[in-house]
Amino acid sequence: MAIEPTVRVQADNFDLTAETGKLTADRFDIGAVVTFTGLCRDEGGQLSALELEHYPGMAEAEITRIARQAAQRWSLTGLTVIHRHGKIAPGENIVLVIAASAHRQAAFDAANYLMDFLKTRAPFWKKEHLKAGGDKGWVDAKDHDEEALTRWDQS
Amino acid sequence: MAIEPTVRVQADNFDLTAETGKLTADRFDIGAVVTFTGLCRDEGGQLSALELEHYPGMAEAEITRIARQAAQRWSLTGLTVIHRHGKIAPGENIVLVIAASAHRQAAFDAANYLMDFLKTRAPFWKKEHLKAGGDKGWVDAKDHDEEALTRWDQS
Amino acid sequence: MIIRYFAWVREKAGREEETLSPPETVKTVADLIAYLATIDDNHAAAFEEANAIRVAIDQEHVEHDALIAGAREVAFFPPMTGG
Amino acid sequence: MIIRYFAWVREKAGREEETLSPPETVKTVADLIAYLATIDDNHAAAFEEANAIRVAIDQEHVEHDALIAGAREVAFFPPMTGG
Repeated sequence: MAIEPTVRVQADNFDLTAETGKLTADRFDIGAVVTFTGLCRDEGGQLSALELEHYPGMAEAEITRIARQAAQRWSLTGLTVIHRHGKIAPGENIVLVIAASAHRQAAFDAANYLMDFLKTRAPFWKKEHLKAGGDKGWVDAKDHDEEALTRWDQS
Repeated sequence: MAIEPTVRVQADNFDLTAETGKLTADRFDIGAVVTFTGLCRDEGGQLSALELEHYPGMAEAEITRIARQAAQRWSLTGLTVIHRHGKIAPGENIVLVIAASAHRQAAFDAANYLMDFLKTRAPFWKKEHLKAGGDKGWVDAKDHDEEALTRWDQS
Repeated sequence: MIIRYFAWVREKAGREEETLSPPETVKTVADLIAYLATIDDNHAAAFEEANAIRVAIDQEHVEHDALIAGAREVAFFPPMTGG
Repeated sequence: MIIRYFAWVREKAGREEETLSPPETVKTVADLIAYLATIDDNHAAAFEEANAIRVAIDQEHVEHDALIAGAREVAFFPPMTGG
């Protein structure tokens, strides 16, 4: 039976060791844990913060739906997704996916799948706020994020 | 220019948050951090410990060689590999790979590549010690680990 | 029916949500968009690029040809940029 | 030349390492394996499944047809099971 994912949408930061520990504590059937952390980039040094607007309720529901698909498709012992909302400073964490499995490839693939679908299906929108004041508007969705999904099509 | 990987072969455990923090601290060009943690499994409940023998010197050199290949192939901002040796109890960590990049797929692919090559190229050997006393001998290499490498062939 | 707006659709519409009862001739999401665009200039601006707008009915993604019968909450927003 | 053994090759050979100077007729890794296997019963047992044995010269993986000229350290071990 597929495991039930843990999904949280929160303003607060998360801790990698603590969240991983929740999935692995007192278990001896886990051979592999893959974590993905998405961070706020600011290569130009212009940003004061990235503001993440979300659709409360649907955000949790949609992430849960995607996570359950991953848990159906790969044999996992645990799956956690934490997505932050609100203002996030450059260098800070935005999103965390943790996939635990007996075997390494299932953990890698499930985490990779989750991230691809979160990018284009989870109801979050990013606005760039500038150090100079004001904002650069809403970040555009990227075509290649949509294209990345096709590799997960099953024949 | 490709980054220089950090490679450690040690008896001690490692901390995911601390090791990831070393790669991300004071940087604003990192969008993605993928970590892989390999743990000691014991589904049958028979093991007292897994003993990891290694070839000192060559272990560090070979992991560094593989890590540099990954750093050449993908655009990374940081790459850390920590491999433990000695006796490791069920549920404990064995190996850690961290790949940091501006973009998520490079981080996923580099970590996945590292693990595939570590499995069959890094000079470590596992012996299973039993709770009942004695040992189950040396763990056999798996054919599918060798086969997994072919997907990384470049045309 | 509760209508919700997010990101630049919200900013252009000038509101986060509103409750209204569209006429019976409004059957699909596309019909609803056409109807909402007639309310005032703000709504017209929000739905100007109708093709760019994504829709959820009761918190599930749907296409523009989806029927809205029975919908409690319809949300309009730009393509998502999560993760 | 330092010869090193690991895992079950070490256990069968009954030693971790030894220093020796093979005769000049020993050119390749395969020659060295054949030579070492003649030393005593332990060495013969260690190299019984010669095809299963992996080799490193000066801490780099090599095939059995590699030349050993100039090698400082040659190591013999089973297929690796790291990670």
